Amino acid sequence: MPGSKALHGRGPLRSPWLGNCRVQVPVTDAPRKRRTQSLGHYGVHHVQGRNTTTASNAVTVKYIARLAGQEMRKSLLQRRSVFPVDGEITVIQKPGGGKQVRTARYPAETHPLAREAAQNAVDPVRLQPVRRSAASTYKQSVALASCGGYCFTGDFYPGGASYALPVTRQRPHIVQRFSGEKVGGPERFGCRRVRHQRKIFDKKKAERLSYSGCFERHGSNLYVSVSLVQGEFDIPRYPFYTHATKLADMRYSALSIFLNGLRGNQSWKPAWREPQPKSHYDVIIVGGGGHGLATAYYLAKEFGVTNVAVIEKSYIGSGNVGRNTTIIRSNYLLPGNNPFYEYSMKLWESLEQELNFNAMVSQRGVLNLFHSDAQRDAYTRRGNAMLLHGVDAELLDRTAVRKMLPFLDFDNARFPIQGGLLQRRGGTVRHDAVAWGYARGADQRGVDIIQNCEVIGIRRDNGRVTGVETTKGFIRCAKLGLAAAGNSSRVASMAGLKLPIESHVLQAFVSEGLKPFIDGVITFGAGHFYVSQSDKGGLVFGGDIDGYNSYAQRGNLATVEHVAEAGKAMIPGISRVRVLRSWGGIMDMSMDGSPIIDRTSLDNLYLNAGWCYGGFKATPASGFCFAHLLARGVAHETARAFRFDRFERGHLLDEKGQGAQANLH
Amino acid sequence: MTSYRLDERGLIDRHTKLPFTFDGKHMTGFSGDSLASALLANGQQLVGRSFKYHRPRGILTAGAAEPNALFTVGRGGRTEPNTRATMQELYRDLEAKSQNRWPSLEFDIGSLNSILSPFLSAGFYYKTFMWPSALWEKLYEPLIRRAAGLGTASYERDPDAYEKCWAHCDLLIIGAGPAGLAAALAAGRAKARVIVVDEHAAAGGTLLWETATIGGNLAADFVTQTLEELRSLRNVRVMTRATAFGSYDGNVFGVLERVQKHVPEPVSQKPVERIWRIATKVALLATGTEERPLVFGGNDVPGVMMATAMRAYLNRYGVAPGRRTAIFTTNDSGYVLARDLESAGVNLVAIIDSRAGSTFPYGGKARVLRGAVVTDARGGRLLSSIDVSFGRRSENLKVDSLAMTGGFSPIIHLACHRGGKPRWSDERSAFLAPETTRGIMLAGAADATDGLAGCLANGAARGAAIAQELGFRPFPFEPGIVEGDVPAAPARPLWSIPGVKGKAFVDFQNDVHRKDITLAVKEGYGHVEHAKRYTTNGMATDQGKLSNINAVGLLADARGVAPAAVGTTTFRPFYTPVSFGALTGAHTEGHFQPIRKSPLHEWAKKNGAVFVEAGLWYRSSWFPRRDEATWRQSVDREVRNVRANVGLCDVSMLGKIEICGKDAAEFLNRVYANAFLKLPVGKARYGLMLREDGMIYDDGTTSRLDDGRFFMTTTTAYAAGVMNHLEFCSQALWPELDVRLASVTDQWAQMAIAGPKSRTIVQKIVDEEISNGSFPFLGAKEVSLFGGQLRGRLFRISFSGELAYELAVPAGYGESVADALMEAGSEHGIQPYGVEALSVLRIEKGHVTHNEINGTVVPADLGMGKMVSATKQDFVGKAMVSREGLVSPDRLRLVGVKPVDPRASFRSGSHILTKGAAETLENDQGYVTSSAFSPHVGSTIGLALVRRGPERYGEEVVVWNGLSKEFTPARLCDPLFVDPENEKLHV
Amino acid sequence: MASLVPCPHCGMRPKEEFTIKGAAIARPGSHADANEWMDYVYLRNNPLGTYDEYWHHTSGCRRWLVVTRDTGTHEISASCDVTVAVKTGVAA
Amino acid sequence: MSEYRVTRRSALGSNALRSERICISALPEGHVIQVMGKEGGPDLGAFLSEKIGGGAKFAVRIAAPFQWYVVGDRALSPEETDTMLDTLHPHAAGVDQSHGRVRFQVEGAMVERLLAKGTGTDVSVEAFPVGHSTMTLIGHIAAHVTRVGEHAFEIMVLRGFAESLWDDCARMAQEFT
Repeated sequence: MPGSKALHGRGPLRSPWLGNCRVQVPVTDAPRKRRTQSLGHYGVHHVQGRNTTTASNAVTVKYIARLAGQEMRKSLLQRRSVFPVDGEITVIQKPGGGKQVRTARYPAETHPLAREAAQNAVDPVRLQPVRRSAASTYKQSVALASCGGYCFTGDFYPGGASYALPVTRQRPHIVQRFSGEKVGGPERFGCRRVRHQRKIFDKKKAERLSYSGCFERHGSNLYVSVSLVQGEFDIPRYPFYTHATKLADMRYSALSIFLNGLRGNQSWKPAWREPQPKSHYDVIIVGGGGHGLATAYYLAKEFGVTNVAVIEKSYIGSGNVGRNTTIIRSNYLLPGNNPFYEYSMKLWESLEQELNFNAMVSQRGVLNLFHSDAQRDAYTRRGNAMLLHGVDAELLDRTAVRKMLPFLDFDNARFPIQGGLLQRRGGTVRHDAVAWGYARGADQRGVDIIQNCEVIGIRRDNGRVTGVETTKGFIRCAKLGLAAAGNSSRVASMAGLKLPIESHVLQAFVSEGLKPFIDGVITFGAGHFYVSQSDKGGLVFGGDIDGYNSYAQRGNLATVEHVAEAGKAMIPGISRVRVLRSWGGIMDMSMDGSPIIDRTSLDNLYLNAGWCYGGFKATPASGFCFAHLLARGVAHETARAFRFDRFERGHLLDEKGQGAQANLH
Repeated sequence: MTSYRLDERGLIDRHTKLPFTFDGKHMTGFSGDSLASALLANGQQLVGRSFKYHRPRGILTAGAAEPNALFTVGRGGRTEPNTRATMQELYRDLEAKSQNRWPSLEFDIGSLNSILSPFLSAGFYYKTFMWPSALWEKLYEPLIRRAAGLGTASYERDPDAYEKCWAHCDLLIIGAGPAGLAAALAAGRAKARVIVVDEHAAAGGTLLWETATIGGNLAADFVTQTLEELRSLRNVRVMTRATAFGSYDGNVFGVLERVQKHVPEPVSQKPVERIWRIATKVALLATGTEERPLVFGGNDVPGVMMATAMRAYLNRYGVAPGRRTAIFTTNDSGYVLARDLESAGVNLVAIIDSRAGSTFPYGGKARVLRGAVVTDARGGRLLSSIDVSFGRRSENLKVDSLAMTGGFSPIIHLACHRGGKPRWSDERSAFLAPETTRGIMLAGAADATDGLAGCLANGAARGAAIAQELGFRPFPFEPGIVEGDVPAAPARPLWSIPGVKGKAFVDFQNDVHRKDITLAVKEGYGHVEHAKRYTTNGMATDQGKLSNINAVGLLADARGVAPAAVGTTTFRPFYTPVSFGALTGAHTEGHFQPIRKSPLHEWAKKNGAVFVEAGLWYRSSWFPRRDEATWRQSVDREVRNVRANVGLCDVSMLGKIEICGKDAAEFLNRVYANAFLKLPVGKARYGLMLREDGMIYDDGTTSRLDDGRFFMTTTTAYAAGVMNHLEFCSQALWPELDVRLASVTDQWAQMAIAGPKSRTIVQKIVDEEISNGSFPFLGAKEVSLFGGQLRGRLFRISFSGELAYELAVPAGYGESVADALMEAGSEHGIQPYGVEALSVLRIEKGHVTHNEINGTVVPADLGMGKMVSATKQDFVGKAMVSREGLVSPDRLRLVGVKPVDPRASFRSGSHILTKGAAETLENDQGYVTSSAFSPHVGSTIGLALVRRGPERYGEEVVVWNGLSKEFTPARLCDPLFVDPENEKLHV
Repeated sequence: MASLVPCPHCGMRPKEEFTIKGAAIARPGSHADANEWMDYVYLRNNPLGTYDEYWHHTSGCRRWLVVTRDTGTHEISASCDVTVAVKTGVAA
Repeated sequence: MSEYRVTRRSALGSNALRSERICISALPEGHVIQVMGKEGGPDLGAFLSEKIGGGAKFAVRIAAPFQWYVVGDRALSPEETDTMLDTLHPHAAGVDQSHGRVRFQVEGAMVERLLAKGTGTDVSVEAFPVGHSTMTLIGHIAAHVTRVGEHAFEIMVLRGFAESLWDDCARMAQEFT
């Protein structure tokens, strides 16, 4: 079968942007080393295959380019049969022209420009380099490409060294970064001008490089994926993007679904590769859950670190990212937590467009009910803390809650509802899709996701980690990041670390499918219960942890009953709804209820743990901040409070005020 | 509509007709029918629409795995969506409605989705609906949500009762089929405590439609006899309509008993459903097998049915599946059905046997096509024909009903709920139960035993062996000779049928078809868990009972590996869905949590109290008078009256702990941060209890009644926690200390009598002299009351800052004593006051409660740093309280706060910002912990935790409440608003 | 376990009668240094496998117990009164 | 105010619920003495039964290890209580809980079934013989349960919860009335 060949690395290279390039130069060790050096931080992506004809040293770099100028947009629109242009297009003036940046929003199909463009083919699409992240010190994205013909051009600035590729038709342009992307938190990007980068044109080197690539559009960004394969190989004699189906493989859109549908859905390609581990990585992340995959994704995308492996003992997403109640919110109280979770929320809000994967981020609101004056005061304090940080919050009284959710128990309740704290931007996300989206995004950027590979030891030398022993052998790494959630203590103990963490089981549940019953997320204030309804119709709900240390991913009936009691106390009408399934996740309950994203006492060992049962909503920011820490060695601004030594020093982050007892958080 | 009722056959009572409606259509069934059998008897084969494509669907099974025939039953608060017609017993006037169709079952607009199906492949929604992002919540998602889901639930309150029950036994047998009944008899006769549960209305399992005889008796008669004997045994309990839904730690099984789901109108004395938690020494799973569907095109067209189901409808309910029937089989069981169909006079057209080499000695009339497969079933709302392919030939057969059997998989869910991994058996092409799961054994078909005789013998042997193992003397049980049974040897698996053209469904309810599975593999979601999550296969209400095994087979084929390498998804509770109502039991509405009442509750009630929930207690909030329009008026009056005259407040809910033993003082010295060793007898002292991390846990006063006896009070909220903590300290930390603890919270009714006139009033009922000289501030002693009628405990402590007493009397006398105090105080203007006034009084004095002691403050934060003993060698919290972060001068510390303009007010939970500072979290200076209108000060006052607070008295700040858009200029001040020198306490 | 917990005084009891505190570890003596306290208050071995935990039979005999449990299987291998545990060194 | 006559309010009044198969009735609010012996000390059961239980059947129940309840139907005067507590010295410490604990009796053929609706303790006569007592949860409320006959149990509960537990038991009994 075609699938299995690809999975096992036989046949043509499957990296989506490598297309069907055939590499003709066998790999030897010596030149690989040299090339690694010459290519600096990007490292060399060693693709190992069983068939020598496919072995190659490939450099995979991903660029974000931007359309510049009117004719470029037209040109793009004209090719909309292959580019799924149906949303927002940013028009950026050419450098030297006006300084205005403006955004036009329109569906391509309906806009007159689109129709016009469809009739007038205009010459080359010119792609403009942009600096990806204002905060980034890695000049990863200052690249340049032109694709009117069949070639890209580009500059690479890895770690200070620069290389240029031959420019065939168009001269490069440098344009400004558009400020449309709001990352939020303290790292709000302004409209910045990217400094014109010094280019070193090393013709000798450049000529030896060949490349292939494809377009991807994310919001107002046009991405160009470039893969460089060293040596000679066949480049298709036609622009790759004329292959509609091939593009559709890579890009997900209504169009790609349509085109694939017409072809009997035979052309879809794997969402991620299944590589064998390399012998060395710049960064190894232990844990292929949401946090680990997000970390790898942001490492590659934001910080230019692509020689990364994510090591997962089971299948990706087999941990808590695939077994939670899918809630996202940023209604946190403490200044050490609130900006972080809000940053996460901002990342959620642009996640799907960024990942080109619909994770069904659905902001239908999160309402925390309160039933007493003391709870109202606590929510007032929390809501105000949110507002002070620019997070949306509303305090509803009983009447307002009743108007919004008339089906709650307002008449016979043991603890009558007095009101609620509402965050309208809170909501739910399809949890599995988060893992898959990040995995796909990371994989596309060259990250190796290695499943069914369990870490069984951490090799150390002189206060540094040298690599991990796994069920697939020893793998060296320059830096090791642990993102093992409920198994953090076990993994950390391999490096001789003891953590302020206990692993506890938290159960979650789903009911049979129902027609729309509950719109947003509601949490009960007089018991342990929270509920939302999935897009499939099941009520997804949960309660408190079972309370005892456990690695078993399953809980107890007493807790199930406890949760159901609270559920019916909140919504009497739920009585005859049937619960379909229960499951358990292992929570890394920290001793103050807040996470740790920090270095450890070992030089190059980094820890991301202690998420208690709030890890899912934190996934994007956790990944981003952990990547930040791994890449730069310093904490991201929003994660500064998540220090390992806070327990020792007494700077605790205890939202609930429960103290050093893990099962109370 | 071709299915029909036979004139005879079956275990139904043809004399008792039961009218019912389906989608408003009037129909009639018989007593003993299931809703499904009654529908089939009425020729109603189209029963539902599928989830995604809205394809017409018919009844597929006769049991718990039914994916299609899900109806909404009942109305109003009794509306029950997604009820499986196969498990629902028919009752008079039952109302059933089909689901997920619009406008009607016959004409469903949603079926257009079927045409779009190429574009609705597995996981299509992950690839689209991303642009523009704002439309997701507004357009795409609501459409998806409306299209998804099954039945519609009611928001109405459920009128019926539920309950929970425990049971304990030696042997729990799950499944009352041949193996279960045999095991029950064997173990029951041996005198073991046995509970048998079966999910169906009648015990018997497959015996109810078995045509073989046992010991010369009809199978059904064997069931009757066995049950009779079991019911005669005191140590055996047989529960029908009882589904074991989960297996939990400690060998506890969750069982759902449907007590009144089969009656038109439940009686109110009984629950409609009851959850049993059964703790058993050994559980025997005699759960039988699940028959596997075959994955051919159109295998979901109404008229296609599982072979065993067809046999059950025929033999148990007397319903024929159609006028022209065919059987598509992979094993010998198809021929048994053929025999039964023909004996019932059903026109059997053909038997399509996938095995070319089958040699079953079939003697019937139907054509037998060996080495043949059904590739496609045709028809819209009813099966019209099937395409049969054999060798290179293919043929279209006109049939209106088709039975399919792909073999049998043991039902092993409960054996795997506790984490056991099922084992793949190549021989049976099925997963078998894990080798060892403590306390769980299997019997009969679930244990991979073939044939009726085998199952009976196996069950009997298991029952006897378990009884013996548990120490009972075994009692032989021989089930008798079985005749007429055809043991079906394991089927060779047939995962992929070549030549299929139409949609071949794997998960019927979730509309997952064969191509979805292969697509998942193609896209990299080939792991069995990924495939499940990506395609939603196995996530339907049947939890993959029918679909999982075929999905595993197809995944194995697509990946080119063995099914064993694919593995299976995790079996998790529940085996079948369980209602919230049942899981909740009686703990609903007002009974959600117990009610705890003060001994002075009735006193407060007759004095007009408005009550508020405080934990499980009801406390009196305030005592309104007729002329008062708002609660504030009442509270202001109560506060003023305490400061001017005297008030009486019920403080019985405070935790009260008696601490005895010769080391009691040393013990207290270790649990409190401040010193207690030298507290004199007859004195009370305020104590601060820390957690081991140095934060304040609770506060309260503790009095020394005599040398070795102390009386501690705790806050209401932390009473239970403090008791647990003290027990931990005495039992786990310092068992060497001679300390004994007794909770006496409920023994005493305690009332605070506060105000300048309190002494006069208290003296009226206390026999001893209580002048300031003889009973000064912080005095504590036992007193005689009413001329020796009663003994109580009197404490001169004050939360209000006024001259005040707390009087404790035995709870039963509380109300009478309170009445006496009211009477004694009437001439001095005594009034009851509630927690609201209590709160105002304490805020005026800067006294803290758990509003301030919120688990993140250390004593120094509240200005009580000096209380923390520097000299004591050890006390809980000593080691950690001096950590850098906890002694930082930058911490939030307690201050008072007052609005600049007395007419202005603010609320608790508001934050404090430096005047003129930007409104950002970085500039946050703290927050208001408590606030109230103080009649004494004449404005709102508050307590706040503010960065470097006490250094900032006099500073103007903004009390920031963005939630209510109130930004109140205010000034920080000393938290003592009333009587700063505490003179009133000592008068 | 955890559905039913053996109380050495009361026999098998449902989980809901108990309160769980966490790792059964010995409290440092009064002269212990900061590291020992850090270890006691915050750091946990949190193993997969056998684990000693403090359980309180709150709605029963109100004794604190040391329950020895496997965190992977939930099976309880021992349960004894805390004073017995302290004496025999289980919780030390 | 020595002329004022204090009166005692009983927590359950003289409530009773009677039917053929089940009967629930409040017991007199007499005395309940919580006796706390020394950990590891002697079993005071026999001593208590004789000295302060007056030898009455079921007067002394085990409350917890080294702890007992001595109960009786007769209310004691403060002096009598003192005497009783003094008797305990130095073997044990006593605390008067006569007002803090409320007792009622559940009896009848269905009594085990009724209790099984509340408690996870095995109340079959084999596991819970006459005279045996234990503290356990009944529903959400902790109570002290003593088997006082083949089909009769005494339930002792904190005064504040007495009404609530009574109501719960009455609801559990509905099916049998």
